[in-house]
Amino acid sequence: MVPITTLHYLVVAAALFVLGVIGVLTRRNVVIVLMSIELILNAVNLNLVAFSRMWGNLHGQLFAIFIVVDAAAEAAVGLGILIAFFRNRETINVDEIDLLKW
Amino acid sequence: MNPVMNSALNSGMAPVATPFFFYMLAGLAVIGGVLVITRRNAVHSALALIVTLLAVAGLYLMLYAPFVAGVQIIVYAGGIMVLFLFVIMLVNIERSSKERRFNRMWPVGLAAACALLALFVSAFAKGKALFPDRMMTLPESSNTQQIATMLYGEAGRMGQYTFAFEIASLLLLVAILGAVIMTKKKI
Amino acid sequence: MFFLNHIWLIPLFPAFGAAMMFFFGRRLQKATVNAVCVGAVVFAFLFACFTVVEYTHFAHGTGHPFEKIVYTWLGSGDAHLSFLKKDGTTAQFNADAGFLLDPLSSIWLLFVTGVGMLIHIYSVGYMAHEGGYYRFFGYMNLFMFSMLTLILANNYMLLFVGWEGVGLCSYLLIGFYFHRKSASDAANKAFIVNRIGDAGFILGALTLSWYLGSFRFTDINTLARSGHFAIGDPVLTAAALLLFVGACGKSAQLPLYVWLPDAMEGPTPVSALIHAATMVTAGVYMVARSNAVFVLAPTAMKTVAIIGALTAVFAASIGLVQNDIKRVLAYSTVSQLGYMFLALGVGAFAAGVFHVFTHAFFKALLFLGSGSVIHAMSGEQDMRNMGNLRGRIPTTFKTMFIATLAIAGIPPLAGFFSKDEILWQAWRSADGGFPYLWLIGFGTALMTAFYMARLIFLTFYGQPRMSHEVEHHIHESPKSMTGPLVVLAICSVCAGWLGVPASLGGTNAFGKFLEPVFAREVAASVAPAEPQEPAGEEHRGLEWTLMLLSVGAAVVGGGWAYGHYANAGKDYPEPIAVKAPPLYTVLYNKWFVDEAYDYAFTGRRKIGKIRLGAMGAGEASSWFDAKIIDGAVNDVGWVTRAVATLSTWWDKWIIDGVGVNGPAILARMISYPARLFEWGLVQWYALVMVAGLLGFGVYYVWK
Amino acid sequence: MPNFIMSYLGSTVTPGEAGNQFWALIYVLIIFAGVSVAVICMNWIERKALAHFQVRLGPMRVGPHGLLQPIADALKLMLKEDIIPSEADQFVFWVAPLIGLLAAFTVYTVIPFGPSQAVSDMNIGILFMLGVSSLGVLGIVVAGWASNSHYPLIGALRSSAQMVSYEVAMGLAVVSAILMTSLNASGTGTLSMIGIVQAQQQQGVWFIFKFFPLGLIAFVIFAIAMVAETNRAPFDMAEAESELTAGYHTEYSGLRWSLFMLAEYAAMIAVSSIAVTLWLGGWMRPFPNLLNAPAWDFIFSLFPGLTFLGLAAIAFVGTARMPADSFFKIQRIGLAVFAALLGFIALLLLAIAVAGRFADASVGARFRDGIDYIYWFVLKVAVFMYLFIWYRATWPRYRFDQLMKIGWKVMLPISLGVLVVTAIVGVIVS
Repeated sequence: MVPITTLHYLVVAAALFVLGVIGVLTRRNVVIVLMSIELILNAVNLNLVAFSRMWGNLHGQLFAIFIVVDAAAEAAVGLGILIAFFRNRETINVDEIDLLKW
Repeated sequence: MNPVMNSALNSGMAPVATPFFFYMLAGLAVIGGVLVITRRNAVHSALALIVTLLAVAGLYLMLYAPFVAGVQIIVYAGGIMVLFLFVIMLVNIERSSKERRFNRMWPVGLAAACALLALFVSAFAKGKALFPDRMMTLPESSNTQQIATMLYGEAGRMGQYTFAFEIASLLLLVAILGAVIMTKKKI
Repeated sequence: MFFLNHIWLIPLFPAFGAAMMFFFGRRLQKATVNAVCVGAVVFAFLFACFTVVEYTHFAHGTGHPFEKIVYTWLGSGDAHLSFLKKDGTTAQFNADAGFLLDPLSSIWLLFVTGVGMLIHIYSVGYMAHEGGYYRFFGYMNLFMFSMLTLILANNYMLLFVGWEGVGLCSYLLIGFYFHRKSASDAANKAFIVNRIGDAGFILGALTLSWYLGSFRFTDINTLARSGHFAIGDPVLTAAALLLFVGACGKSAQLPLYVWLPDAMEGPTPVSALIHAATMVTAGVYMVARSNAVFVLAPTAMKTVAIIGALTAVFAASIGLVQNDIKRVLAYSTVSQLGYMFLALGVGAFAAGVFHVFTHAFFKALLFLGSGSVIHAMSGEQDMRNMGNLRGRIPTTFKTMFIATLAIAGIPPLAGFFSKDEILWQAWRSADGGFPYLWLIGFGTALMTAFYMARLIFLTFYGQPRMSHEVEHHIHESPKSMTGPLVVLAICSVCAGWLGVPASLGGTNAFGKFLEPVFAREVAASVAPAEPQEPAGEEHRGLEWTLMLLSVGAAVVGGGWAYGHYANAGKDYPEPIAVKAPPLYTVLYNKWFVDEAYDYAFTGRRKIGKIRLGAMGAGEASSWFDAKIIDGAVNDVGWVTRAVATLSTWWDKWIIDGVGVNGPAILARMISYPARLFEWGLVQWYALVMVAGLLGFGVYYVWK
Repeated sequence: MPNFIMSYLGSTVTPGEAGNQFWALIYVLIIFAGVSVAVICMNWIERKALAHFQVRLGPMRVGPHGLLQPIADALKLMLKEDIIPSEADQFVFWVAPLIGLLAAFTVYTVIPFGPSQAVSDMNIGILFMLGVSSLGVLGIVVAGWASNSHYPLIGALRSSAQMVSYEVAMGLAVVSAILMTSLNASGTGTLSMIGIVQAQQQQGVWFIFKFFPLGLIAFVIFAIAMVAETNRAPFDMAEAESELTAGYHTEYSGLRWSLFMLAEYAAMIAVSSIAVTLWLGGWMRPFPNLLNAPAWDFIFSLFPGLTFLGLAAIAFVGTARMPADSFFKIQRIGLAVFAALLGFIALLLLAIAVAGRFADASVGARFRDGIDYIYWFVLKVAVFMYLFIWYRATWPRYRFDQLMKIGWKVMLPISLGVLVVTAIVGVIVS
């Protein structure tokens, strides 16, 4: 069997990233859009950790940890906005959230 | 996480297992991802995302990053996903399950994403030679200590990332406050 | 070396107390406030005692200063902050948070913390029924912090920090009863008058550093004593005079003394601590600290001596006829400060410092005693309404009596030794001693004895002149107030024995201790001790004569007061008013100095129709502004309006019509299709982001 | 292959570390079986103990003193009809109990029953345990949601909010214990479960007594939080019968319901194991550094056998006190057989202890030591299990807002304070 190299991990990460992008671009449900963003962040983390192993130092892992922190903050604030919005408009569909247009 | 996998990593006794587990975890992750973006029901999506997150945690373990894996499990699977499930339940509306899943511009989005995938694939194909066949081996046993040293420093010295770490904690605090203020009806 | 190395903790104890009060004071119980604030000062005192003991071991009698630099507070080791010296070389602008302990600062350290501790304890009783309890103690602790910073500083900049800090606390505490207009006015007055002095001080310090290249006392002293500078050097003279202006402000010397009597609006412990014992001696401290510079400037020394002597006699003369018990003491303080400056001016620095030391005890005691009297009299301060209190408040009476003897200069109490040292030096000092100066000092001593005895007799002897209701309430103060009085009385008796002069068979240990600080050359500490007073033996007879004369003056002054006031009843006659009514009027109105200042400087009073001073300047500039400037402005405005009317028409029809709206309509028409791209949909924006990402990716992969 | 199997027996590390997959598998099976049996025992003991707390007899019919009752219950639950509500989300309803069970059992991979008696010694052991046990929340939330019914949903939200809240205090308490592991010469702590116990061994003190009372406070916080974390009384909001019928598993029945129960009891044992490992010296017997002569080793190695001997004696007394009526004949014989079984195990353990004393070979002594380690660990955990029952019998249930208030406003600040003070004291000491 082919040994597992960094490239393998990158391919997995790329796949997750593209899936996340598809989710962000096409789904209507805000919650799922946020989950897709988590997917994207995970793909990035996977890349960082893979490179961390490739170069034999830990900076990539540290960045991954910081990104996890960021993701937690993003989820908290995003979901907070969502709940506040839902309370006002009774909807969680992205394409009905278009107040910015005006 | 899995004794068999650990043994394969540590002793190099059964290298056959590594590709097997890699493909298994990678497959789980990707299948989970596909389910996340296709399920109609948000709870199903969340469950699928949990599977993906756990599989990615497994991949971290294979990459000799047990601490990141642990953080991934605690923060993502144990924390963020519970939050997601909570919110899904709070905003659970019947009509969302009967409506269209995708927005009107979905073909455009899909095309863009496919273009992105093509870009990635071509980039990988072009740069394949840059990647070494064998990866460096990180010592697993001291991973946590090294991360701690870089985060907090040692023997009275600031670590390389101490300041960034404090800023991150501040960011979290701000996020908590923001979320609470936005969500509470009466402050 | 533990205490010396941690010398910076001494100011931090009261700073901690102050911080506690400011942050949590409002919620704390009185007992907690007492524990924190008084405890902080007690700790500071104990710490200071240990530190000084350690310092004497450290110095072994050589007076070698101990310097501890905690960190560089202004400037740095690099050349970032440097300035051009007068001689064209550059020097570092370097101010440390550094602490200097030498005999001079040890003495100040001991009596400031000691007297401060006693007054804090006294305040527990005195302030017990006042509002703003925690505020008072917070300010007091802040004051202690500033004062300790001032005396422990090792450079002029840090000293200035303490200097301003004590000024601020003085302001806050004078205005403690801020709801009373007179109190807040007095606070403002003190603050503003002090600013005049501070301007002189900071200019002097900067001049010194510009000339000598450092703020540090040790550097400046070493340079000044190196013999490099001629005696009478004009820059040094200017610097010394400017420093003395600062000292005048802080220590209430002649032109700038006016704030101190008014400062009696504050609570009595404040008067005792700040305006008698510690803060007002900061000027003396600063001049003594800069003695190396002053020695090089004889003109400045003469100025100091003359101003000091004049202040002494001037303030004493006002004190003769005042009726407010605290005001008498305030003028007495100004007068005694004049003594100190007289000593400094004739080069007898040790004698001046000695007088500061003894004065701190008996003046604090007098003020605290007067506070006790006021306490007993339910707030009455006018001596005309007192009388015959000696049996009612015996402890207060006895301690105050001792203090009066001390300040009048009756041997062997503290004041005798220090005052006679000053008078003797004024007579014969090599640095400008002059019999006329002695004569002024002698006259002042006579007046001092008189007005102090007058205070005692009017308060404690004679017939009771207070109203019946007040009389009913007279009571001795609580233990926490009388305790400090007793301790201070013991100090007032004994403090002088530290400096018994050689002519009386003493050793003048105090002077010896301070000697290294005031040495004239750098090598003085190394050179074998030469005979201290070569002239002492020859002049012993003269010295004894002078002593006898001043003791005689004290007795005569006291006896004269006894004759007039010992049996004062209601509507007793003032002897000066009887014999020389115009003089009495002048003295009673304080030589009309406040009025003169009002005419000349503040402008609160008009001379005829002309107003001078600050308000005069304000009126003049107001007139100038209203008539000349505004007039010009109005004219210009009229012209502008005329032009604008024309311009409006042009703008409205030509510019707006053709120039602006035309292109706008055009732009709206063109932009309509572009607007269709902005949907307000997040995902559309995300799509654009992805497109951008694609673009970058393609560029980097195939560039 | 036999060599491969036997080669592990002399090893001093866990099979996971040794890379021995065979033994790792055996360990997994043993632990799975052991936990299941423990849950069954626990079930019986809880019913009996609760009954006696309330001055009742409890199960008496099935088997002597109801000994076979849990088995009968298990059979009943397995045979019951498995109802899935028609409006429920089928797949999620089906998968929810599995999530909880998986989370509860995965934790056991890193629980050290002895220095080598664990499936694996992970570098991030305690982190892994906290993380995986926090996954149990997901099972509950999802179960409540999938039932598509009001009570379960509210119960699920309540219990998950409660678990998430108490996890914070729990984690901080754990961190203050981990901080204590770094008080050695090198100054590096450890997250490994085995390493934590070894750190207590090196420092010669259980962490509950370290920096008294800091360790004790952290332990108490953990002990409270772990009750809330497992949704047991007095924090059993989710299953408050009087308010929510049965909380998140109202709609569950039969086997799935029993899976929830299994997960709950397994989680109880797991968190108790964490507490024992972190604060109570894990597998160590009392005073291992003080009483460390071989003779003391021998004396303490008699304890497992003596314990079983005591249990056998109780069973014999029970047999003797049964009525001599022929109606009870079968029961009497059954109990006698059970007592004999216990006595046999006791003799076996005693024999091992004696053999371990006199066998010079290292394998014999190691075998004896292994039994010792497991015995002391299980004994400490058993104390906690009894405490869980005791709480349930004694304390009234909290109101939900009080519960959250205590969690956020009392426990969290205290645990933060303990953490900070521990850090300061640690810096001062070292």
